[in-house]
Amino acid sequence: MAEKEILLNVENLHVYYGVIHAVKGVSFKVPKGSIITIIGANGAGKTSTLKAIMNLVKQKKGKVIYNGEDISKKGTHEIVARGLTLVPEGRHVFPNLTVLENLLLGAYLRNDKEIKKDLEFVYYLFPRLKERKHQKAGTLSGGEQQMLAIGRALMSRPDCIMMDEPSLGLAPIIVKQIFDIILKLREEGKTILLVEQNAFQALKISDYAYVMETGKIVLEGKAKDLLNDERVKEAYLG
Amino acid sequence: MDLSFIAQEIINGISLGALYALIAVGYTMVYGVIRLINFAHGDIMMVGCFIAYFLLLKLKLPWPLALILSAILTGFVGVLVDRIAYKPLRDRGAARIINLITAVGVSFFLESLFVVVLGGVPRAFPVPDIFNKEFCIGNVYISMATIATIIIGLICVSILFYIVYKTKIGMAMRAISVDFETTKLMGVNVDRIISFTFFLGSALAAISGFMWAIQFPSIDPYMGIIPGVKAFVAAVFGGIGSVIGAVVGGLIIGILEIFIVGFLPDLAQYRDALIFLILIFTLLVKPTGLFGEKLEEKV
Amino acid sequence: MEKIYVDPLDPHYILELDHIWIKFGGLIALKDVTFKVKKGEIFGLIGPNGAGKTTLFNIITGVYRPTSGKVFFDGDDITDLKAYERVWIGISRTFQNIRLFKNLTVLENIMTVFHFKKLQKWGPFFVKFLDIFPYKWWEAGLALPKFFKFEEKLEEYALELLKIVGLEDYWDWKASSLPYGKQRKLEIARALATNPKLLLLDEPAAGMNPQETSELMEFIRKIRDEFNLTIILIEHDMKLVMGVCETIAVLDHGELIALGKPEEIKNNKRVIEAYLGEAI
Amino acid sequence: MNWYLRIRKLIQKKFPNNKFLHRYFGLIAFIIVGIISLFIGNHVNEFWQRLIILSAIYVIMAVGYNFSNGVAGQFSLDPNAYAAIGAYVAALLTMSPETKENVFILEPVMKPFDKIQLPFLIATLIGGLAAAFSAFLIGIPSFRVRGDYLAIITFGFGEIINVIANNLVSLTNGALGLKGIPEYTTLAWAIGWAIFSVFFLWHLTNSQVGRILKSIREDEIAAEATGINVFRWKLFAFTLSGFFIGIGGALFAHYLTTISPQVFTFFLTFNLLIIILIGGLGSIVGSAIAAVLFTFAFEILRVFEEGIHIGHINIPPIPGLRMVVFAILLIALMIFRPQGLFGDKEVSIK
Repeated sequence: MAEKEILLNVENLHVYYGVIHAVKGVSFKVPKGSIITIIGANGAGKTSTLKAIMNLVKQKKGKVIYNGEDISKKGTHEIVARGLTLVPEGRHVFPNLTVLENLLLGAYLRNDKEIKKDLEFVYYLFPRLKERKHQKAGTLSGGEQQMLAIGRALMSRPDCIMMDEPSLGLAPIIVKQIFDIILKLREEGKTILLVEQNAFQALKISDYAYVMETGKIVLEGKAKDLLNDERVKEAYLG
Repeated sequence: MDLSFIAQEIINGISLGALYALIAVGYTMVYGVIRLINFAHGDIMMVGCFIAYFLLLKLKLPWPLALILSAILTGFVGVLVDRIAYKPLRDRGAARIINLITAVGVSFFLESLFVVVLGGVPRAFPVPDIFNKEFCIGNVYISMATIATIIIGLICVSILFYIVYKTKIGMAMRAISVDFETTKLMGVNVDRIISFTFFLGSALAAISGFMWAIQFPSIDPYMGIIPGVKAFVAAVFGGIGSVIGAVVGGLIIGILEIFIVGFLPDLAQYRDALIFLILIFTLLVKPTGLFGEKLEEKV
Repeated sequence: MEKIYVDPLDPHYILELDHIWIKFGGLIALKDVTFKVKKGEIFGLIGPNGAGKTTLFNIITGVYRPTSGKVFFDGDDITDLKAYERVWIGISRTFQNIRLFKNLTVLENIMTVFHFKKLQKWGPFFVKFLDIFPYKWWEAGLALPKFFKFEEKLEEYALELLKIVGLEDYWDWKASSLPYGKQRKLEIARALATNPKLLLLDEPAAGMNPQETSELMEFIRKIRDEFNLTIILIEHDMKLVMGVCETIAVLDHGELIALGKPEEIKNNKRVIEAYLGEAI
Repeated sequence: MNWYLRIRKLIQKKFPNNKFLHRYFGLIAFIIVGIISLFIGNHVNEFWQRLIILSAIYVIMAVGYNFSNGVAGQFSLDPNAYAAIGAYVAALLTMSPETKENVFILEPVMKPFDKIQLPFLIATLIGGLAAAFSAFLIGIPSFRVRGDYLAIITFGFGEIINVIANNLVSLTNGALGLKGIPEYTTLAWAIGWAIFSVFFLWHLTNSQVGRILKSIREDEIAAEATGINVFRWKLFAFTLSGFFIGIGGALFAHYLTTISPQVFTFFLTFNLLIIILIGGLGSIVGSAIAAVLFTFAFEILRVFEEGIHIGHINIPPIPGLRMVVFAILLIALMIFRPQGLFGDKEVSIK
């Protein structure tokens, strides 16, 4: 781990919802160019962690360092401007905008000439989106919406993409495609932080993984090691 | 009943309807972006009127300057109202009905504040001379004020259309209306966009207030209620959230009102009640209004 | 696949869908869906998101009216019954995203359900009185003794049900403060309180880890046996579906592409192509 | 857990064998409060006595309004309409035929009312029933929409009733209003009705009916999925709420002795809205307490509106001040304590 530069460093992160203490001091590191996975059951605080990194939740404590800069007090739009982005759970495409508009909105902060090039790249990754670029995003199927959500995130030219449950509710055949895309993105030099319940698939493609339970990280290690870990096997791989 | 009477009624109806439409567009804009029925919109219009009144009377500004300046100042009043009253609710993710109640509170606050500061006695709005001219085609009269309302209204609505459908900001506005959090993830500074929306909506209210005052030149702190309510009916009738709907709704309500008074004089006193009845029936037949998009809860 | 013909009089079937079509605007959400569900079986409904599974649930429970086609329940045509009336005749459901009465207590969540006039039989024991909404509203307002008597009884019954599902220790918790898994259980308990013959579970295992999922499998079998139910469930977790379901239907783009025993589904070419990707 | 259950559990623990107390602690408490306020009311001067009566009337209207808005979560903006209907109907029934002849100078009063004169209690009940019936009628179409839209429709209905009150001269005497209504609303009547309303609606809220209404408030779709006929129950809550507001209106008319459309504008709705929000949506006892606090605060602030002269200090009258204060109060309440002063959670109304 040491030889790689750390892109995202989360230190002692806490999240509260009113009186509920959802994330209780989580720390982890994401090295540049790697795929890191956080696995854990529903309600373990994975989504809250990602939201807290993006500053979408108000009550939080702790330090988030991205690219050497403390971003824990920055607004969400400022964080996106620094090259960190999140593909939210449940896709959340804008159903009333067209596919193209959704993608362009992903490039909201950019004014450069290369938007078109990136658009072509997204279409190359997901040819289905090109076919449907003038359709309202609400009419897409679940798998297509997930592709759109990933494509939209790519449009901001992020260095690090966080994905929250990208395989949720998709047909197994689509899930495979999504994981293939994630691997392809790493080849393109992107750094990826994955949050998944589909632990088996996620561990297979990642470098390093963390296990979260009731707001805390209880286990960490190389993904391959975790795949063979008895505790992980019992609780998450079935 | 002769033809020129009908023509005159139609002209009057359009004149009133254009006013309603202009106010309704402001309502609809704010609703379209943050799903808040800004109950205080009529009162913002009143604020705009009083600002224009002081600019014209005390600073003796020429009217185009007074119009623009009042629009800008009122725009900032709108932003201020949002920051103080609505934004804290939004940040907490309060229920929509809480927003509505707060808007009712803001409405009462603005009215009473102006009563406390300026008194409740109506004042005469200094109508610039140019608007008092009248044209006459056959037996049909058209006032300059009417023409100005229609022209300025068209300009405002066109600008608005351009902003909402052709610019990046407009795209962000439409995105906010469906999904707040995800819009933030796109790198959009959501607070700024919402402030901008309030600015636009309130500036529109001020412009429509100015137009209202040159046609009905008596202004008082409660003047915003009736046009506010009617424009609101127009916005809902047309489908709240839809700019086209607001324009069409405004025109229909204006024409209907004039027609009721003109053709059914017995019911003239009941015109406000009838307007509301129409609203109620519209909502029953098509709960989202004529052009409103369907917002169905997913099961 | 071969056509299925519905025979509304066949007593072995509790639910029969007869050529169901539904369109939203121009979009066809369900296309000529026809199948039957046997009494007492656990029936699985699988398919990718947006395939129309939840829409189908909404048609069975009466939230949506099909554009064409008919729904038979226990031999009766129920296509025109309203959603709440279908609960009265014995169709109950849970939701994909848990829908509890969040600000009410666990006990109140259950008590609320005891309101209909006819509640004859309730799982393993018989309810002692027929008219379970025993007092009139004005009797409650005037606080007549009858009101108190039955309030106490309602509480007793609700607690009894909570005991069956193992939530009795949480009876005074606010529903929204329960842990996720318990909320799922409470929702199932609330559905059971309506005394259903047919229970529809919409992604009951969503967000559960494998251990919880296998517990859920046991629980589903248990309530089926104890309450004499037929269960239809939507699920993405193939392990649960293959493990617990006796018949499985596969939907894709609003069409029924396969129907059969788990073994048959696993090896069905069309299902593998459209949904599974590879045989499991 | 709500206050009712909390208190009941406490009492069951303290007095495990006293079944009467388990059941009727509410009734006992309310009767004690009633007797105390009667006693106080009879030993203070007329100004304070009238204030107590007014509070009691506001209590009735507020708990009625809260029943549909807070308990059932159906947000409406037309209690002024039901108060007006209750007030006009009851007043027309208690005024003597001679008075009516004198009052209706523009047009004679409509047919059956020119002869009728009924006792106060019956007139009040008929007023309440008339309001309930109108709530029922407006509820049938209105409950096809929800949330904001329901608020708008009912707001519209409130305005319609006001227009009618202004223009249906043979029934309402137009803008002049009804004068010479007998001053029947005594301390005992007002407090009696107030205690009854709070008691009745409080028990209803904590019964199966209340639970059903609350479940509709919490999640309509889930409520329907447990077999609740949502529409029917909403209509029930709305009608009952209309009844109590109508009763309040009837008492109000016989307290003021002069009513006009001016009394029943949106302003009245605004006051009731503040009251139920202070008291906490869904909390019957909360809105009763809030109604009393509000009425007293309102009357004390009136002093400022009329100007104060203390020795050499003259504070000039500031008309409109009360509304500024209450509007700020309302906004602040929504921002800082949306659950109300006495509620312990934010009621989820979508």
